[in-house]
This record gives sequence, structure tokens and C-alpha cells, in this order.
Amino acid sequence: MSHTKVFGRRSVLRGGLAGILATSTMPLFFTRGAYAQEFCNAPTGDTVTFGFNLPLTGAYAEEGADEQKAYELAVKHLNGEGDGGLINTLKPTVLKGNGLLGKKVVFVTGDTATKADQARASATRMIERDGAIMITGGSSSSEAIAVQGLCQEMGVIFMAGLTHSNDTTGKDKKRYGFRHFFNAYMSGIALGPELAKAYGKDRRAYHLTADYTWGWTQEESMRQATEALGWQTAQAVKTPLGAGDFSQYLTPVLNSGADVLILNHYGNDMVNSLTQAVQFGMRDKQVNGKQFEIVVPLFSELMAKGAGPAIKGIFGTSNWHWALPDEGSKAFTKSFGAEYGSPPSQAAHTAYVQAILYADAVERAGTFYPPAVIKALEDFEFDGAGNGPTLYRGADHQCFKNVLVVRGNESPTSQYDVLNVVREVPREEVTYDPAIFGGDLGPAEPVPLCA
Amino acid sequence: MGNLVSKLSLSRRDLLLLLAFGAAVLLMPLWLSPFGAAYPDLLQKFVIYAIFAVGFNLLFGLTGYLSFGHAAFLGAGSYAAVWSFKLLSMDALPALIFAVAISGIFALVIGYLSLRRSGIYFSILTLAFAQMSYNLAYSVLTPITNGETGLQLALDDPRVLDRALGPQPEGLPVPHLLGLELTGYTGFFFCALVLILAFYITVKIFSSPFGLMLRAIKSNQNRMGYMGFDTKPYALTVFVISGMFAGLAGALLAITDPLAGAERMQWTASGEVVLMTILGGVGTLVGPALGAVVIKYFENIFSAFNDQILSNAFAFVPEGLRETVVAIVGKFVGEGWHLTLGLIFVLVVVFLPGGIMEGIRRIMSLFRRAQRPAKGAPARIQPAE
Amino acid sequence: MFDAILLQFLNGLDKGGAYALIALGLTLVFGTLGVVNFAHGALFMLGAFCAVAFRQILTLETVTIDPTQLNPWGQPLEIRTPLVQGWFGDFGAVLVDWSVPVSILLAIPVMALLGIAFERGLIKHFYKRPHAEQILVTFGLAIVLQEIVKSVFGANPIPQPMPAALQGAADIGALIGLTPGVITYPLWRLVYFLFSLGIIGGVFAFLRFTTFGMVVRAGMADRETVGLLGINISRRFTFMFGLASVVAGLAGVMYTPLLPPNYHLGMDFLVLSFVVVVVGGMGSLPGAVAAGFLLGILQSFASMTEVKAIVPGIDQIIIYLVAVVILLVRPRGLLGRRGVMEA
Amino acid sequence: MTIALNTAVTTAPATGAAPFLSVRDIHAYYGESYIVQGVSFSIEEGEILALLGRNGAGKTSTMRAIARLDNPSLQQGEIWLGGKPLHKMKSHEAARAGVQLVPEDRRIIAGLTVEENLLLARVAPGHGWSLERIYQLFPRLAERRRQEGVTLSGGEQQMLAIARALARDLKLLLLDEPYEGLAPVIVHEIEKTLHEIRALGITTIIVEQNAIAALRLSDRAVILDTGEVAFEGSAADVLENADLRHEYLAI
Repeated sequence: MSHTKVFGRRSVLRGGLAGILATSTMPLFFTRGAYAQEFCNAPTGDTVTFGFNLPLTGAYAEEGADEQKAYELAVKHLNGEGDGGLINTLKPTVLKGNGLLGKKVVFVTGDTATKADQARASATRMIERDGAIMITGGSSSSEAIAVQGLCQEMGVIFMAGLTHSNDTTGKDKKRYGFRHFFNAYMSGIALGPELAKAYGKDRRAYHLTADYTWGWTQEESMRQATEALGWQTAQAVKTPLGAGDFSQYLTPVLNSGADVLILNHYGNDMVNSLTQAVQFGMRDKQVNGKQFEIVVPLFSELMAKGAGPAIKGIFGTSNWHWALPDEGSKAFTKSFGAEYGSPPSQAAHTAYVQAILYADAVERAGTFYPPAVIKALEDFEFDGAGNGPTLYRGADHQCFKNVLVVRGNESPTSQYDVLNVVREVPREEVTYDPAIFGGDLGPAEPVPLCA
Repeated sequence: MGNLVSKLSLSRRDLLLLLAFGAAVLLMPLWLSPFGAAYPDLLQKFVIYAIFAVGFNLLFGLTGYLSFGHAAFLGAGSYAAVWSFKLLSMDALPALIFAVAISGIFALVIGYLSLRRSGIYFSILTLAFAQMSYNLAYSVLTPITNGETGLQLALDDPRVLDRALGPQPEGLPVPHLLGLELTGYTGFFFCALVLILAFYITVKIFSSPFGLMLRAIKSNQNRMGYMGFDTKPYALTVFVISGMFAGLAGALLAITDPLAGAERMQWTASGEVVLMTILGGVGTLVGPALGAVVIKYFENIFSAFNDQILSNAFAFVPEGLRETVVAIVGKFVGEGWHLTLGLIFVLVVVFLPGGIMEGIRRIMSLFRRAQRPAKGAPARIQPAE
Repeated sequence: MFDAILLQFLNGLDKGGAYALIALGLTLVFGTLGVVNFAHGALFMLGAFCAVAFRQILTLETVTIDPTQLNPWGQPLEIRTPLVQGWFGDFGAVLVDWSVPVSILLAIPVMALLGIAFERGLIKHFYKRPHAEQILVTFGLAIVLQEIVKSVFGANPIPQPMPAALQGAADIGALIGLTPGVITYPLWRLVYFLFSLGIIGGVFAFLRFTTFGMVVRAGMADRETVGLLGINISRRFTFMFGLASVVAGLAGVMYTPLLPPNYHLGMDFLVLSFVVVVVGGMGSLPGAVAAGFLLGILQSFASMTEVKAIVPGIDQIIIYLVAVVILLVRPRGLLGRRGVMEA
Repeated sequence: MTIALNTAVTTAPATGAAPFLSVRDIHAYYGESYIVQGVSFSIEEGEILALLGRNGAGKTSTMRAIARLDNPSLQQGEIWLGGKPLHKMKSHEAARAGVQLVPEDRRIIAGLTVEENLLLARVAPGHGWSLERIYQLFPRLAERRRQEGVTLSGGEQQMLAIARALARDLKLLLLDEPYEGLAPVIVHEIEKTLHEIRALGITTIIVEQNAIAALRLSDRAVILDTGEVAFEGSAADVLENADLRHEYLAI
């Protein structure tokens, strides 16, 4: 048994198990000491606990599992184990692989079940019980928004994992929440011109949209982008998250007069709706004298793998891809591949980078005090983490970096070689004015005291 | 003591039970500490779900009507409470009143329709209503429920009453009771007091003529006999009371964490309260609360075990064997805790249909018999009902 | 508009087929054993995982590491050779391609054994217990089964490809003389519909034309009298539980190409299938089948944009709405006999 | 006339050997309701016994207990049939031992034709009359063999129920209210059938509201009152004793 992962001294789990096994009254070693700390979960011992809030079950479970791998790798690298990964390529950085402010980084995990309510309960547990200093993870925007709200109330920094809704750093942005991942709006800007190039400017689009915050903003952004090209929108239909069988929503597409189907789905939903659409023969159809096309604005290699041959030739966008040639991407892919035997997904990448960026900000701030860490993250400009030079914009806590337009590989050479990067859209093109989405970050201080 | 008995108009036995229950609840932070369960979020969950289960038991335990849709009332209560926070005030009292009223009305409508049938048809009717509520909350009612994301507070909420009373502090406000912030342990103690009050009401209902009438409905159903009066108004009344308890629990969930999600209404959530009640002991006073604590404890503590913790726990096992032991045990904890729950559940239904309370009763009767063999006939043990 | 309606109708058929098959098994168990089986959805799920397991066995690979070559992320290249294909050559490849239908051969004995084991080991003890306790114990069983599957196969859905020959869509429109390409319908969905008809027909023929079937029909109608005639009905009911679980399992096997199975599949179908059974009339086999197709088609129509424009959200609640109306207006369901659990 | 019938077939000496059917102190419950409270009686082979009593006296429950149905549950007592312990059997085992109950509501099985109803009786081991013989006795059933059993008239259903019992290897026939709900003409017809069966010497217990009609068929009578045996004697005794009839049978 390798003891690479060590748990916090205050982890009461051991106490819990002992309590059950021995049913003896153990000393009351669970003391919070809440009154002594100046902010929530200020680390007092020789370790500091990260809380990884992951969808290990539910519609986005596959992403969650990959994120977990990435987080565990990040903790290793922060503690100076393994090959160091991005710590070697991140510029600038003060990380040295000796833990965080001299403390060893440990972690706890929780299952969000891809549900906002559970994500919040799980985050609360990690903050209150396990003393997590920072929460990160999630792969649904509703989870991210719910947990971000909680973290703001608790005064704990939230480093969002996979969340693509405009709302996360728009209408629902929070001072304590940060997002490295790109968003639907950027997808629209990046994807639009490529679609026009490939499919022309006279198209009628039919949207199927996952019925929650991410789906709505993605649909809105895609409509904006495609209508700006001159496309028409035939119909936009909302589908429940995790519907499984989408056939009843797909059949109306066939005779709607639309010649493009835009699937604003993610995870298993996208795998199901795309393969089912292909089963309906949509990609062999001719409508309005044009070849019928399917577009998946956001997709990842995990989904592409799941969808199998159905993904071939399909356009979409990604935050990152393991085959990118820059130093950071290469270093991360190499250490992830060495550890787990497969290349990392974009979810893994964003999770890993978020953990490293948080650690770096703590080191630069010289304290775990959240307002200071927030200040260190805001408007931080860095490079070497993949996607070229990147800015953590202070106005909305959104990262700005290159966005990838990808396309399903027609002739994959391995089961991981499923996407081709069509174009790396430069950061300048996808940068927008933070005012367009409204929202209010709220204050950093006074720091709320959790329990 | 006698004075108190008359004031609360409880029998001596019920009063002792109430006092013991109250003490046990209020002292949870102490006695749950060795079990690693004494942190506010979990303690709050314990008492809130205990209210839910105690209320559910009023219906199921007394009348035998198995509702598979009680989560709808919990969800309605949560939404109502959050809306009260958003529109009126962050004070807990209006939220509670609003939530109980809304869930009561909701229960009245669903109960009125569902109680036209009994047996499994009643179960399926309640299930269908709850699933409809859930699906609608998820989709077309998004303006009210905020769909998948869940209803949350926002900085620009109107909060008319609060704003009328003075300027608001920066940042998101926290639910409070007349100025006392209901987070952490304060939140727990507030919920605990509500639970004790709910328990008091339950004790009263159990021992009242109304309670007897409800039990008559149950035996009526079972024996296929008939009574000389219309039982429906009684069943409906207890259905509404039970729905209000659920709404109360939902409101408290929102008070301790101001977010309301549609999942709270899903049928699995309804199934959970059934599990709690059965596990603890249907028809007993304390059982459902106990069942709620046990299940929430498993969910929170068992589910967080992972291989590292296990291998620490089994450090005494020799190295070679340890990984096997950890692998096997690991199937039952952590992500596998549902497996444990399912197994326990099957075992309880098969061998101990009266739940934990019946187990306690059996153990106690064994114990008493061993202690007083001279008395001949087994002593009739009154469980802590 | 006609196209649209026809398409939605067609689309309701395969879904309806799945509902009908699940409800059929549920009704067989309820009608014969009088048990309300909340674990029936789990049997559907287990069937689906028979297909998964079969494919996993077929695609077992030997892994050799070639240190001279590197994969794209800089690790030594692994060379994988599928075992079955190695042994059987082309036939192995065909077998892998057709793994889903072929896995029926595995699913029949496995599901029958499982069903009989559950009945003898657990359900048998609950015949005389109240329905509430039957619901609870089978619900517990369902949780246990799905968690076992989760711990073996993981939480993620595992896509099962359909045979390459059946991957396309059938041009139903052209067949009935409409413009080609207007009404296309995935071949596998058509296969599923026909398959469900076949199974339903088989079960009905078995009940109709065999002595065993006659006894079972008699037992469903009046178990006490059948006992009075010297027949040990409970042994035959054990067989019926096995049959019901085979029916549910096969429904699950064939559904895998339409919906990648995950451990939670059973629970997703459970509530629905109970609604179907209730709408059809508890204990009525033709009712279960009719209601299965009816609800599948209704659900399909409720998703039409035109319908949703009139009643927003109807696609989300149609099934439950129908159930509520039926229960309130005609509690014995469409084809149920009077007095079966009626109250 | 009635008395003459009574002695006609009395055979079987009670010569110290164990009686053919012996019911010994049986107690049976419906749920928690205590219905049969210690009933004992016995019958010799070939004898016909009328089991009489008011509504709720426990007649049907006693018959059902002998046929070993689950309800009422037999909680105490023994039932011996020709040396076989019926009380240890389940209903299908009792049926294979030769017990046939013709229930008061006939219990013709819905969804099965007349012939299937009869065939059903020939599934388990222990066959009695062939179909041909049954159809000879009941030509009406032969005419309607393809018709669904429950669509028959009340009298025909009663015939079918009796025929079903005859299709089994029959040692003890339990007739529960054979005339109930039938028009007088039909009652007469069934009565004729029963007399024919009587001539075959099948041991029978008959429960009937129409006590006079039952007694005309029977050798002996047992009267139950609130779950206990109130009287036991010859059928003639009951027919002649108006006080007895008045007290226990309200006729």
C-alpha cells in the first residue's frame, strides 16, 4: 500500500470507524477550535486540506473520475512527488514542490452525484467536518454555481472544475469563486466562423438543449453566434438532464426543415443524443438540398470516446487537448499518462491547473487568508499551463486563453486519438466585456466565519 | 413534575419520554462526538430528517397508508422558505410559517385526491403526484424553482421587510431568528428545538382520541372490516399534518442552507424517508427519528471511508491479508455504502419487521427475563415509545 | 404534419415495447405470486449487464508491451490482441459484432437462475406479508443488486454497439409509398419493436396453448381453487418468477444499443413500469402490454413541439398524469378485472 | 318420505375401528378472529353428514379447515382421513389425499373454458372420472365445453364445480352451500344430481342454509353454534326435533 495520500490529522473518519468498530467512547478529540481561527479552516497543523467535490456518479461521472485522477496528481506534484508536472513549466511560479507554505497538502473527496443539492451538501461536509481550506471540482454548471454560492457564504475559496455556463462567471459570479475553464460565449465566438466556413451561411439550425443553466447559456451563445452568420433558428427544444433516450426529441427534427442539429448536451447526454441522432440516419440526410449536419458546441475526448464512430467529422470546441504542442501541455500529458496509462481529458486538465493555480496564489500571497489569495489570483497573468498566455480576469474571475475548435477524427489511430484540433482561436478573439453578463462578485471581506 | 404533567397534558410516561428524547437530541453534539458525527451540518441533517420521518410515521405508522411521494412536500417547503427569504425577510419565522402553510395546502390537494384510493393504488398515486411535481420543478416551473441549478439567494433579492427595517449589510445575508444567525451549532439547536416540539405534537396525537381513530383506520384496512363512520376526513387530516411536518423539515433545510433543489422532490427522496421509518420502527414514537439518524449517519460517515482510511483501520491485519480485507470491506463503505444500506434494509424487513425499536424491545425482554427469572411469565416490556 | 405524427407514432413503438415487456414480467409476478416486485427494474438492468459482460468476455485482450515504441504521450506502447478473434478468426469478429443479440443465449439461463434464486431465497417468504412489506423488501433487493453491479461494472454507462448490419435507418416512408427520406426509423428500434412483439407473442402462446400455461392462468385467476384441485402452484410460480426475470432480462439485453446501460437503469424504469401496470390494470397481461405501447406512444406524442406549445411541460408529466387520471377514474385500469386490489 | 331416505344407504358399521374422517378439537382463526373453537366429529366411510348452524357458526370455516386452505388458519387440533394426517398437509396435498371442496361460490376459474376447468382437475396426480363419464352425467357441460366457465348459468356452474371434484380421485366430498343463489327449478336439478352421487357411496359433508334439503340427503347431522358443536345425531333426529331446529337453525 503506497502511502502517497495522507489524510488530515483532524479527519474524524478514523474516529468514526473506531467508534463503530470498538463502540467505545473515545476521547472527544473532535474539537473545532472555531473561535481561535481568524478565517474558515485556517490550517493550524502541519497539513493543509483540499476538498475535491466530484461527480462520481450521475450523468457526468466519467468526467468526475478523470478529474479525481488529475487532482490526486496535482497533490503529488505540490508535495514534491512524481515528476512535478506543470510546476516545471508554469511561468511565473513560486511553487517548489515542497507543499504549501511548508505544510503538506492532503485532500478529501466527496461525491456530488451530478446534482446541485448533493454537491452543496458534500462541500459543506468537507468544509465543516474535514476542514477543507479550498473546494474545487464539479463538472456541471449547476453544481458549480450552487457550491460557489456556498463557498461565498462560508468564506472558502472555490476553484471551479468543469463548468461552461456563462452564468458561473456572469450573472452568478462570486468573489470566492474562480473559473479556469472557458464558457459557452467563447465557444460561440470561436465556433461560429468555422461553421460558416464548413457549412455556409444559409442554414437552419435546430437546437436540443439540456434544461439547466449551462444548456440555456450555451444555446443562447450559439444562437447569437450562428444568427450573426446569417443562419436561422428553426426550433430550440429543452430536454431534461439525464433523459437517456432522446429519440422522442430527435424525431421532430427530421421533418422540421432544419438542416443543422445543434446538440447543447454534455457528458452521457451528449453521447446518447449524438449516437441516437446518427441512428436516425440524420447524417445521411439531405435537407434543403444540403447535407444535414450535427454540431456539438462543447465536447471532450471522453465523450468522443463514448460516442464512438458517431463523432467522426463533428465540429465542436474544447478547452484543451492533450495533443497540443506547447511545453505545459506536453509535460502534463506525460506525467498523467505515466501515472494512469491514458492521456488526460480537458476536465482533468482544468482540474489540475485549478489546484496548481490556487497553490501558487497561496504561495505568492504568503498566507491562506482567502482575501489575500483572491487578490493574488485576480488579474494574474501566466503561461505554460497549456492554451498559451492566460489571464485570470479580476472583474469576473474568468480565465482568458486560447480556445480550441475541434473536430471528430475521421481516422483515429488509437482509442484516444478521437479529436483533431482544427483551429486554436487566440485569446484576443474570445475576450469580451464582463459587463454583458451582469452579476456582482460581492465582497471579499469581512471573511465569513464558518461554523 | 406533576405541574408540568398537567401543563403539557401528557401522561407521566409520555412526559418522561419527551424529556428523555429532548435531552438526547440536545446533547447530540456530545454523545455523537465519539462517532465522528458531531459537526453542525450533519447534526442539522439528523434532526431535520428526524422531523421528516416522525411526520411521515404519523401517516404511515398510524393509518398504514404508504405514501411514496412525501418528498414533494419537503421540496415545496424548501422552495417556500427560500422564496420567503428572497421576498420578505431573512428571518426564519416567516419562512417557517410560509413553508408549513404552502406544504399544507399542497398536501391537502394531493391528499384529497390520493386518499380516494388505498393500498398500493394510494402509494402509486402519491408517487405519481410527487414525480409530476419533481419533473415540473425541473422544467416548466423553472421561473419559480430555478430548475436544475436550484433556487438560491441573490444579492439583489427584494427582501422587502428587511430593507424596510434598515440598510442591509454587504454580501449575502444569512437566515436568522430575530437577529440570531442560524448557522452552525446555533442552526442545529434551533432545528433541535423544532424537532422536540414536533415530537411533542406527535406524542399528543398518538395518545389522543384522534390517534386512536387513525389506528382504527389501519386495522380496518387490514381486517377488511368496516366501521360505522367515514374515516376519510381523519386520514386526510393526518395526511395534511404529515405533509406539514415534511414542509417544516424542508423549510429547516432551507434555513440551515438557503438553497432549494428539485432533487429533494424526487421519488428516491421519498423512498429514503420510508427507509428511515421502517428501519427505526413503523408506528413507534422514537423509531423514525432513530432511523433518520442511522441512515444519515451512514450516508455521511460510511460513505466517506476510502481505502486509505480502511487500511489505517485494519493496520493490525498482516500486510499480505490487509489488502484483501480492505478490498472486501471497501465494497461496503465509501461509494459502496448504498450496498450496506440495501443489505441492512433487506435484513431488517425480513428478520425484524418492527425495525430497530423491535430489536431493542427483544434485547430488553431477553435481558429482563434473564434478570428476573422468578417471575415466571415474561415481563411485558414497554419500549421507549 | 402527417409525417411528424407517423414518426412520433413509430418512435413510441420501441419505447412502448420496452415498457410492455417490463410490465408483462411485472404482471406475471404480481398476477401469479401476488407480489409487488420493486426489484423488477433491477432485473431489466441485470439483463442489460448480461450483454455487457458477454461483450467484455468476447473482447478480452492480451496486452504485451513493446518498449521500443512509444505512444503519443510518451509511454511504452501496449499492443492489445483480442483473444476470441485470435481463436476464431473471422467468426470471432462476427461474434463480437453481433454480441448484443448473441448474449441472449447467456442471458436466458443467467436470468432464469437469478429469478428462481430470488424467489426461493427471499420473495417466497413474503407471499403472506402485507404489500407494503413486499414493496420494502424488493426495494431493498433492488438497491443491493444495483450496488453490486456498480461495484463490478462501475458507475458509468457502458455503450454497447449494435451489429454493423443494423446500424442504419430504415426508410419506412419509402416502403409505404411516401417520398423517400421523409420517414426514416433506426433499424435497431424496429428490431426492438419486433423482438418485443415476438417475446410477448411467445409468452401469450405459452400461457394459452400449454397445460403448464393453463395452470398458470388458472393460478393467476384463483390460486386457492387451483390448490384445491391438488396442484402445487407455488412450484410453478417459482418457474413463473424465473420466466418473468428472463422476459425482463431480454428486454434489457436488447435495449443496450439504444441506451448505454448503467447500474441505475433499473430504478429509472421501475416507477414507469409500475405506472404502466397500473394503467393496464393490475394483474392483467393484455392490459400491461396495451398500456405499455399506449404510454410509449403517448410519451412520444407529448414531446412534439406542437403539443408542448399547448400544454407546456406535458412531455415531462404525461405518464404520471395518465396514471393519476386512470387511478382516480377507473382504478382497475384499462383491462383489469374488477376487484383486483381495488379499493 | 324424508325419514325413509335417511335409512336407505346407511351401511358401514362403526365397529371399533378408527372412523374414516376424524376431526379432533380443531381451532381455527381468520387473522385474529377466533372462528372455529374446538370442533370434533367423525364420519364413517360412505356416510353423508350435514353440517348445520346459523350464519357465522363456523360451518364454512370448518370445511375450509378440512380442505386445508390457508384461511382460516388451523392453529390447534387434528384431522385424520383414512389414517392420513390432513392437519399436517397443505391444500394441494389434502386434495391429492382425496379431499375435494366444492366452494360455496363455485370458484369456476375465469379465463378458462368449461373443458379447461375440468382438465385442470386432471393435472395433478390422482385422477377420478374421465371426461366422457363426466359429460355423460352432465350433458349440459358437454354442450358448453368450449364456452368460458364463468359465463355459465348458476346451476351449470354448480354442476361444473361438482364435475371438477369428480374428475379427481375423490374420497371425501365437501359441499358448501350447493343450492345457494339458485332458482327452485335448478335446485331441484342439482338435488337430483346429488342423489345420484349419493348412490355412489362417496363420503360427503354438506353445508347448506336449506337445512331440510340437506338433511334429506344426509345420514347424520352436526350442528355448530358459535364455533362449537352444539348437537350431533342422526339426520332424522334433527328433522323430528322442532325445538332443536328452532334453537340452532331458526327454522
